[in-house]
Amino acid sequence: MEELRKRAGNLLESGQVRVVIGYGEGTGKRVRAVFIQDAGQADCLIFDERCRQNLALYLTRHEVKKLGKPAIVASLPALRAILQLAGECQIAENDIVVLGIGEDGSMLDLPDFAAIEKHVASTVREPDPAEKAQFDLVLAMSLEERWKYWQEQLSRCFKCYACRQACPMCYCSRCTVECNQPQWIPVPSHDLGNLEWHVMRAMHLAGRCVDCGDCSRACPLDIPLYLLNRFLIMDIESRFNQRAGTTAALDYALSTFHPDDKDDFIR
Amino acid sequence: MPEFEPRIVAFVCNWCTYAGADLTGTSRIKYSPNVEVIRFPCTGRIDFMLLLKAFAEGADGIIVSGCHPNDCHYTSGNFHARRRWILFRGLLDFMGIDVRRVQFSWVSAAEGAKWADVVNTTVEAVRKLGPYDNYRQIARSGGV
Amino acid sequence: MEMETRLLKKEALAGLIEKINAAGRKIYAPVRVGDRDEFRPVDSASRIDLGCIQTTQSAKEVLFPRVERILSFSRRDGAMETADPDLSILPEVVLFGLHPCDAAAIGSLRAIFTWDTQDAFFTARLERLAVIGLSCAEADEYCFCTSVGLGPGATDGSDILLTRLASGDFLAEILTEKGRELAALSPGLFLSPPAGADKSSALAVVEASFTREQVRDRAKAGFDEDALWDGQALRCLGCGACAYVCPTCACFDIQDEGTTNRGVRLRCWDSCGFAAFTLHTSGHNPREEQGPRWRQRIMHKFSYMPERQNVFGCVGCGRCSRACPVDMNIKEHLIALLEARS
Amino acid sequence: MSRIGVFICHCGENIGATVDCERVARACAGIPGVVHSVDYKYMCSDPGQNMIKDAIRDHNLTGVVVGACSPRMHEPTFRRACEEAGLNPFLCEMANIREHCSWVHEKSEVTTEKAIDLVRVIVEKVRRNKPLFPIKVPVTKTALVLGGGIAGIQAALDIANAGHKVIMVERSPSIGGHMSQLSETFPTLDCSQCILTPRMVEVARHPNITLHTYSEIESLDGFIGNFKVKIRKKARSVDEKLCTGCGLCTQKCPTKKIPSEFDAGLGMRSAIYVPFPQAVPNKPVIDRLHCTFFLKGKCRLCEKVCPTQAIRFDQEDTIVEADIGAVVLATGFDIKHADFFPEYGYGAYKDVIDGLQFERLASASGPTLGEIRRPSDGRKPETVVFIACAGSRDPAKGIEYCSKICCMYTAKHAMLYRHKVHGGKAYIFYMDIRAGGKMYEEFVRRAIEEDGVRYVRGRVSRVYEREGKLIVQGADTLLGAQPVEIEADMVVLATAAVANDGAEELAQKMHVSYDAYKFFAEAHPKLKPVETNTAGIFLAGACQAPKDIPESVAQASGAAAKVSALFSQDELTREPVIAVVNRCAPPLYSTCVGCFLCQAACPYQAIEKEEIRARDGNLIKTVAKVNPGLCQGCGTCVAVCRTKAIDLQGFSNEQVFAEVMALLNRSEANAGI
Repeated sequence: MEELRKRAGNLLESGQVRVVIGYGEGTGKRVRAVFIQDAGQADCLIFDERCRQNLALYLTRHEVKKLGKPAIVASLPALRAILQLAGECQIAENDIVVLGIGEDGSMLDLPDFAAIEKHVASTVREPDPAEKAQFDLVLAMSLEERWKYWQEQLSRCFKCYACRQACPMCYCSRCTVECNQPQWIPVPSHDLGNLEWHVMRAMHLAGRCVDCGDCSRACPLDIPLYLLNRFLIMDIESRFNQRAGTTAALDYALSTFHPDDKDDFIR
Repeated sequence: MPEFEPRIVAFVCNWCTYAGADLTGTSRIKYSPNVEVIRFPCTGRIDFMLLLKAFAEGADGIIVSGCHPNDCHYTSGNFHARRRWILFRGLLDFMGIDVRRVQFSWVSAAEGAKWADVVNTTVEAVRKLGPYDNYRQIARSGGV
Repeated sequence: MEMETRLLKKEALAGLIEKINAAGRKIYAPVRVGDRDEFRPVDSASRIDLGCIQTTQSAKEVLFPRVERILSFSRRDGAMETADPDLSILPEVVLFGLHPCDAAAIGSLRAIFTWDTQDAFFTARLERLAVIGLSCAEADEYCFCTSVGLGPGATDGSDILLTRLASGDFLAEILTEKGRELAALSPGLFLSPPAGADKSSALAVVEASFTREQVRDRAKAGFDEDALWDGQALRCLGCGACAYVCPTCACFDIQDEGTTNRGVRLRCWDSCGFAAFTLHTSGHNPREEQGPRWRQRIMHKFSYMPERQNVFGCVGCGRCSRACPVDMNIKEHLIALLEARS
Repeated sequence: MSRIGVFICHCGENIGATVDCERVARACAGIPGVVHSVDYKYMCSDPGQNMIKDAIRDHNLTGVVVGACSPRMHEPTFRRACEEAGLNPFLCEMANIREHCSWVHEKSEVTTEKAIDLVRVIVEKVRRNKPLFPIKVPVTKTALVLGGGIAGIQAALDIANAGHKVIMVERSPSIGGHMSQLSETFPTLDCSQCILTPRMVEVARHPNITLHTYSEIESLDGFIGNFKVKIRKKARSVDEKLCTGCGLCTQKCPTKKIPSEFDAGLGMRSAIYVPFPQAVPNKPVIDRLHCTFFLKGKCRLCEKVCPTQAIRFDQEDTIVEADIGAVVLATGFDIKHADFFPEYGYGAYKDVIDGLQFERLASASGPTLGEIRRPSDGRKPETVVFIACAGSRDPAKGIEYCSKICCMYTAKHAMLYRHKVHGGKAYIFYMDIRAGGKMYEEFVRRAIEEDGVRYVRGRVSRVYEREGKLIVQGADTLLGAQPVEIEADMVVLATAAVANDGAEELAQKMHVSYDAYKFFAEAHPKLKPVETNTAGIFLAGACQAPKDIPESVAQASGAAAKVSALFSQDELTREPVIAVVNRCAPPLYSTCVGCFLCQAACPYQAIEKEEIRARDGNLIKTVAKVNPGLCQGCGTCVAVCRTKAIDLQGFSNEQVFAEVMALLNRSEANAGI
């Protein structure tokens, strides 16, 4: 933590960056994103196991970009998001400084995207056991049970779009739900609107989701959205051997193909 | 009560399946009238949301058909489409949407008979499954 | 009407719920759902979570559903026909266990929906609503009702307010005609209170940090202090979680759904936190950034509403802060606003 | 408000017999926005077309729907009719009620119902159609021909003779390619050099052709009609203008023991050299990897002897830039060499040679002056075994395809050997004899019947050396897989023809696709065999797949015809069914967020980056831009775009969405008013 604060302070002091995006203490035991613009405030930066929000989402925010060149505190999911954002031309190597945090909480030296790629390639984070159990449970259900399960889960959704807004890959300036000529997705949060919105969200993140899980954590109504993303992540990995957020060069499952891609359902 | 007549929407590419269906006609091969075709330049153009729209608007079944691999008029549109369908179909299934109602096929411009067969088998399969009540129910959630 | 105070024995709660149900009224009460509490229809007292500090979502859906059909249309003989929904079939509803903040929020909603025109849908529901409130025995760090003119035992908006005493029995304040009608459904359950029964000792302690009038004045004066609003909103995601859990947020959007032959007009929730909320057809957006949107949220609740509807738009329930994915804490932000030099 | 006209065709009995066309027309009249709806016996006839034209004028139509046959049949007809009546042709669409309805269903209520559906769907589409205008692209009438083999030469000459400028780029110091290495050619046995050299000279002298040898492509940008190429002219170390090609330098050069590429390693050359006597241009180059001066810093003998002081040790690579309108890729092929075959000694046996080496042995200009002699000791071989399909058609070697030319040249080799070494025995091990082609089968028969070449059907499992002989072990599958062992003096492998080294890299530079074997991919295997998927880039010769000379020449002329057709107009007209990236009001300017996922998905490299700048020049955002010259209108980008910022003209989101909606929501129209 001391090193983090020192490095953040130096970056600000030397003018290398204008803002450090990091974590600070929040309400009660919560932590929150902080935007340090003054070296003197670097001491409020923290990093511990509570710091899970994927701060990479702020890199594409107009309001944050306005502040000037950022340094960002980034552990694995944010690092992956940074690579994916780079692949999608949203950030450039020289536009940010990455204060990488290793899986053990130590500071990493990640001077460029190549170093991030190397770290990401060599780091494995096991999925949360409870989440994995839930995933297997849904997978084991019958078609009708899965339908009921998702109808029940999605019936809660009131379309606050916290899932979208919390997602580092949802940086579009106009989301498909905001397209109204034609109106692809019904605006109201009725059953159809909710189903279509979540199918679309999952598909638009297929091959792009970096598996940070922030969509689920952001959901005020605890809808297990990670299940949808995880399903597609696993499908893409097993079928196409591709994984989002592993390279700063674009390698998107849905804009690439292999002539021998296997399917078992096309007549 | 009259037998349930499924409504099937077919999304097809212009160069292979649409032409193949033309050949079915030219060859005067009869098939079930339950299917109606919407023409696209290429399967690569078919937005996955259109399939959901079709279900929402009351389709009981869907056919998506284009050029065989390596035969795409645009070289690779069907390869992109195939990836999209692999993932989309998996996701739908994972969400409990009945993918037995969606038939994907490659029908070339020479396969007039195959088109008739794809239509007939899909119509029969969907007829057996019955109306897609699950989806109709949520489609009515707005009160339309 | 003169307020009456009665005692409701803890064993009598089940009977009360039964009687209300039997009278054909639908009861919504806090129920434990997973890791959250939510208002759900209940038919027995055992399902009710009396210890709940706050439900995740407010009870406003009972009056202002997230999706509501306000018109149907269909084509017949080449002409369009429209039909209004039949409001007479709406059920009589009792909201049970509403905390004083939420009960007070009904007043804010009513002020909005009856300000210029009488909203037929809202008023039809409101007419059929009775509230059995429940004083707060506990509060958490997000609660700030006392800073906005309310309190853990405030009676505003409740038809009957229950306060759970140390014994587990409830002190019932029957506050309105509707409350009296409810009590009359099971007169035997509402006993005379023991002498000296006092609810104040059973109430949670919520320290006041400021007054709503202070906020009103400071917010109004600070409209142009962009740096302040921008700074507070920097981490805001721009989602609608705060607005949708809020008991007083009432913004809505109108959507037509249908085909060439038939369709419906729906009213559905919307939020001033969304970027597209104020987007003009021209492409211009008067609130282009999150700072002004955040300011709007605060201004609306603390300045515009008291100005126009003579009522505040915040009841200090703290839901928005609890639900916020990025810990936007409204109480903290209001304190910061007051502390910032204008 | 739309004013749509609906025209239902009976097509005689073709539609009329199963569909109640009158009812369809009547029903469609009830669709909102339809102001005119009629049926007629033959809509495509002149009176039928006139009905449409009249209706457009009389009813001021904003859209036309013709319910008739397949749009693949008569869409151009009806669109032209509309255009003639002053309606933008893209406001006319067809509903296919013949092939997709009347011909495939029985006469019934349901069939008529379906016909109404089909027309209604297209009405909803047309309602959202927008007038589109053909896209004009200027054309630079200069072609780039890459590769100076026979295919490139043919293409260049054909294009140049059609009156267009050609820039030819050849990687090696001389044009001529593999054909210049060949001895005689099948099936006529005429001398390869004799027929090729005049063509080479013609290229050099042609006023329309600019030749860059010893040069490679640095980059190619742009699109059909408007490419920009950068050519790297490698340092020749010789001033081409001063050099007279006298050859003194090559004679005096002290470094003479460099295996000659032209002679397939069987002969030697000097460090400053001309690849072969008939080279075009006949100007030497210094091989800097072997030149004593470049290796040790002294020598400069060539410089001293050069009568025109043309030697330039300090010459550097130069980059030549040019604007071109079309590209012909004619970069040819390579063959696998003997070292690819462990079973034949990994190239360790000097007398196991490949087909190209045999060509050099048999060539009158070759290292043995046309006498067949063993590379090891110079003796005339008494027994020669030719092995066809060395590598080809062999999944185990990763080359599953047939190299196509080997059957014929192996027959030729055996025949030439028999002609040159009287009494010599020639064996050919083969899998199948593929002699499809004019006079080809006859040629093979001649080898067998007149020249006594012995064909053994079977594979050779092993070649090894024993007492100065090469023992060829194989099996004769026609004799029940009986083992065969032949003592040979020389073994000639008809090794697989493969893509050139660097073909993949070149394909990427050129933005053309290539197959699993790195051969360049044609746009369509049947109907577009000389086109690539990148408009304006064409293929000629063996860079697309192994080919013999007549096929290469034919394809080259085909490619040249395509280029000439392209150059026959000053502007290129293209169908406006292309994708476009939207524009909207500031501050968004476009809903494109510039993720460029579409760029990766586009099969035609048609998506570029466009910078939107403010008036003061500051960059506002970078968005996708579809190059109308390259886009073919497949719409793959549209389905990839999350923000719906790209749309496909003619098949727009609004249109297809409305079609789905209309199809599934039968209106009152179907009830039949």
